[in-house]
Amino acid sequence: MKNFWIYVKNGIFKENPVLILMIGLCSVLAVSVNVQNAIGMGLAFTFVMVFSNLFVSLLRKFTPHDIRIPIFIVVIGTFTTIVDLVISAYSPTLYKALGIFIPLIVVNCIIIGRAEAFAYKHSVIESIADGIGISIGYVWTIVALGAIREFLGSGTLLNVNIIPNFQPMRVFIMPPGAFWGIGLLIALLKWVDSKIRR
Amino acid sequence: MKIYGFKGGVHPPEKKELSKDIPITKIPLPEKLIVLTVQHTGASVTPLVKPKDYVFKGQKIGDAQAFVTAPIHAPTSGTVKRIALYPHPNGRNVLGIEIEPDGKEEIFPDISKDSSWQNLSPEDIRKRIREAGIVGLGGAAFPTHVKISPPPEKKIDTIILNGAECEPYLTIDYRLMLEKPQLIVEGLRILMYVLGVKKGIIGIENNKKDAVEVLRKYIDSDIEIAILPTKYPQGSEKHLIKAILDREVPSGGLPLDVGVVVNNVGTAVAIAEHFKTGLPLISRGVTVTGENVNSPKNLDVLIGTPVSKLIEAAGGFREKPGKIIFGGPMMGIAIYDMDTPVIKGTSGVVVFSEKDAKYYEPVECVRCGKCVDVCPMGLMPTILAKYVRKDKLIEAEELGILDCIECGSCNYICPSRRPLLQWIRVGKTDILAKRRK
Amino acid sequence: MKQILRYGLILFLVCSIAAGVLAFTYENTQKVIEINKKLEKEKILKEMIPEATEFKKVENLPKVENKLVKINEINIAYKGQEKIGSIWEVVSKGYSSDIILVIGINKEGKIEHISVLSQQETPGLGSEITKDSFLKQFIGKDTPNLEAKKNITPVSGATISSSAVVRAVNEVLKHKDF
Amino acid sequence: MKSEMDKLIVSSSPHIFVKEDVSYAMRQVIYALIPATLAGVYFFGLYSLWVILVSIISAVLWEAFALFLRKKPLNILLDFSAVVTGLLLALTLPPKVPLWIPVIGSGVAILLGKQVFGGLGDNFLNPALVGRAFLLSSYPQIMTSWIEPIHKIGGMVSQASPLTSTATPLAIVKLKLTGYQLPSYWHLFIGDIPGCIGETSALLLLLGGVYLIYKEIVDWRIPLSYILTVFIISLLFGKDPIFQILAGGLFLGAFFMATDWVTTPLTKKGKVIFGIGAGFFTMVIRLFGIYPEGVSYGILVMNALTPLIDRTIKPRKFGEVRK
Repeated sequence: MKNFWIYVKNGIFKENPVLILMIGLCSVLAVSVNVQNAIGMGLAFTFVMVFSNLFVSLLRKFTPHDIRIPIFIVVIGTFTTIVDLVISAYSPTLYKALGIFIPLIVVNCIIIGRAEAFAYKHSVIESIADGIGISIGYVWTIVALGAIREFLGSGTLLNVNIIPNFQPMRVFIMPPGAFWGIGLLIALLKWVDSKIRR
Repeated sequence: MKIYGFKGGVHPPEKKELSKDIPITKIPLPEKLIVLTVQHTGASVTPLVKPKDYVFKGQKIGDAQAFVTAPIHAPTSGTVKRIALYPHPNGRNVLGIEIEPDGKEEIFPDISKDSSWQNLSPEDIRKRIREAGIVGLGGAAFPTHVKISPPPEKKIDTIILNGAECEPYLTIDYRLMLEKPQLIVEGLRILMYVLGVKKGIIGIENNKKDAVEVLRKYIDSDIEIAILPTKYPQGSEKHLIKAILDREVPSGGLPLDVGVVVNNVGTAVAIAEHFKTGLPLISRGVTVTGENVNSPKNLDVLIGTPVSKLIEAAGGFREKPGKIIFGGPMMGIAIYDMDTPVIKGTSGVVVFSEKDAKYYEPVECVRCGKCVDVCPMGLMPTILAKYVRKDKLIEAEELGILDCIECGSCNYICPSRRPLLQWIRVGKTDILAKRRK
Repeated sequence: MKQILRYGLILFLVCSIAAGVLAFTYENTQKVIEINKKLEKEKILKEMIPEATEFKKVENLPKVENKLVKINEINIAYKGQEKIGSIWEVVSKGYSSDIILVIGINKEGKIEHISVLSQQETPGLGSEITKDSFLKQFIGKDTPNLEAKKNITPVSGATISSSAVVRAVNEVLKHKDF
Repeated sequence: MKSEMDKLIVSSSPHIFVKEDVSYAMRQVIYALIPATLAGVYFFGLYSLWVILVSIISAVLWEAFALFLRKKPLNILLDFSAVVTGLLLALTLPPKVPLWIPVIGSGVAILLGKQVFGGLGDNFLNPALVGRAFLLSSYPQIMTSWIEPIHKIGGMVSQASPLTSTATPLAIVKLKLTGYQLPSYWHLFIGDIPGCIGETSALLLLLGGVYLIYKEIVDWRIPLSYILTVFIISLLFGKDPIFQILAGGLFLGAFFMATDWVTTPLTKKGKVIFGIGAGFFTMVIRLFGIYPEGVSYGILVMNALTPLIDRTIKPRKFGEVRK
């Protein structure tokens, strides 16, 4: 059980998928226009991440090495489609906002990357821990980025106006702003990291 | 004569007016002379005398077995006082023979008085030049007999005498051309005879027009004078050949590879003088100049004279000295010891005050590209320096770092005051050291 | 050979399970999704003309001469048997994208409601046409004589996008009695 | 002699250096921009002087702030590069922007365009253009609101009352706007036309540019190849080439931004390629893009390509044996 928490902790900062491993950036950059979308994407991602890790780990004894990738894809695809259908049914507004990005979770490098690099080689419990950790890392990053971009780009947070008369810097809701935002977050994490190390 | 020129180069202030109108004079015999065993490019020599030995003027006091070397001689008669380590202009301490002159100027009896070189075979002349210890007097001090012994497969068709004197401040070659034109032409003819060459060219920068006029009176149709634009480093062998003949010495090659031998006008004078007097190379012309000496001079000094004597002869320091440079300000070496003696390659001593020897704090490269524009070798100095700093020696070598002639143009022009040449030198040394391993 | 069979079998197995799970999910969500879609459409139409009780889609759309405007869909709103207005979905060529507008016309033939369904105009410039401050100028208009800078103030810096909206509204007003 | 000996300075050659350092070059750029700056103030009124001053002062303060954060000596400010950035940014702003615009713009220019990469020399994009691009995409309305010049050359007072909004010549052509009159070549050349504070007077920018070329601060190859490319492409696409050259910020960009040392290629050949590329992208944006003006993005795109150019284009080495 001690290992469980270590693996969970790992994904949050030390192996933060976006800021340290720098994979799966496409969805992060595209969806982090505002906090609401970020949270929605984060939850969808978490669901697929944890369950695909779980099942990949569960099936790892039966998965021949040569055809592991097709099997990972099928597992991930299944859970993604489930999320897609469920969101579409029960939260049409979120579905509208996330649009094509939910199906794209299938090819999100983070999930297939963790399946290959972690779940395929670890026990079910550890894989769930890793899925949770990575998901937390992903969620806090995308939400933080969403908050930065929404605040600077639209002047709001969760669609609530924060400062009256604030002139939003629209560039932050455009792609260049996404890169700047993620650059700032990476710099911040490295800076904090260097302070801690010292 | 058509001049082709070369790409790149810089135009530093010439400052030649300080000393250009002052005729060459001799200085009194100093109390001590230090003849270093490292005078030239190539192997250092072994002393042939012991302390307390009496030596004659022109007596050979050091020699070596190697091909690329030249013997050294006693500049005057006197006693060998000590054989010890002395400061060399290059900054290290090397073995030197200190001679206490007796003032009698007794000439070594075995010296050949035969001045008719026309009767000698080229091979004999080469031997005489070697025995006389004559080396290139332009600065690099490459033994002359090596230079004029090309391998048989290389056909030499032209000899160029280098009278460009592109270094700022220095005027000794200019004075030689004015005062000893017949010796220059004679020296050139000896070299042409040795190499069996029909064509001799004297290259002179166009800021020395009067020297051209004087030399014109002494030449025949076999010798031409090429008037070159004033631009640093016009006096670099490779660029002289390029500017005059439009031939490019291939990367890593020598002038021999394009059928040319280049010698300094001072060397020609030394050769001619040797066949006139029989004396080996024991003195040379040195310009002592700079805004910080009271009366800049062109001097004829004995090899081994300590620099302090030269400055004394030039009227001493004007104010507190900051830097004393052996050679010109572009390629010369700053010395730290006032006892450093003149060696065969010392063409000038430039003295800067503390104020003029200012050190500039380098800032980040602003990529202006000026170093690329001025590099006469077509290199990218700032990129080379960057590679060396990052220890990317393979990349630096691919970019041609070994072709650098260390003229310093990039360093001179850099608006960010970056020590580009220093980095390039470090890189060259490291690459060559790695190669030797 | 044997291995290929084994791999095939494993893949088949995994896929079948996945297919089963998906079929189950699909069954359970599809009905909700369809209801949602219908509700949403009605919601939009209802917002336009709230007192309507029923909407009927028009089959024969009127012809538009202007090549830059296209009518996508017309729904007639009824209150019981009475025709109380129409709702138009029109596409107009903007500066950098197709602007899709929804326009509601009441029974007096005046514009009751107008909103932008989708557009991809320059963010911050052309995209400002979605703002109420611009769109509310069209409310109550009934004759196709609108012109940017004359009786309609365009979004500053986005004359082309503004004109595209004006053009679309003019076409709708021209054909409102088809 | 001994005591003097201890004090001698030893350093490797060369021992002399040019007087012209980075700070000198930056000051020359500032001098070269003064005529166009003054003309801008004359055309668009004293308020634009405030915009310029605020931009310069805030650029210097942002630079000082960044240097303080990076624990660098403040005397780096003496290289005047922040002043140049502030001035160039101001000259690319419309005349009546609110004063917080240059403050934010110069902040982005200095912090995100320059200091995050390590300060002058390490930035790969022209800082002033980064600031302008940021402002243009963040506040497009403010950044595209133009006014008629309040003073015109030749005693002609403008017909429209000052401060009413208008459009730049390029926008009139690009957007086929009606109700505007296109200025004549003469006005385009003199600069009493709507536009950014410092971009309108082709004449004075040319003057400053020629001064910089004469002083050997900038290489003539970039402006020439840049302007020529714009000319030729306009010709090929049936646009009025003289109009395309004089209208918009081409002269400001070609002489003062595309010639920025740090962000352009090192070699002469590379500089020509840079100019041609900038001209090409400028025209692509003007002809097919969504903006009427393409100079800033044209240059930024080529800035980004500069490392590639420098990797590919090398000067011919002396004595290089051709294989």
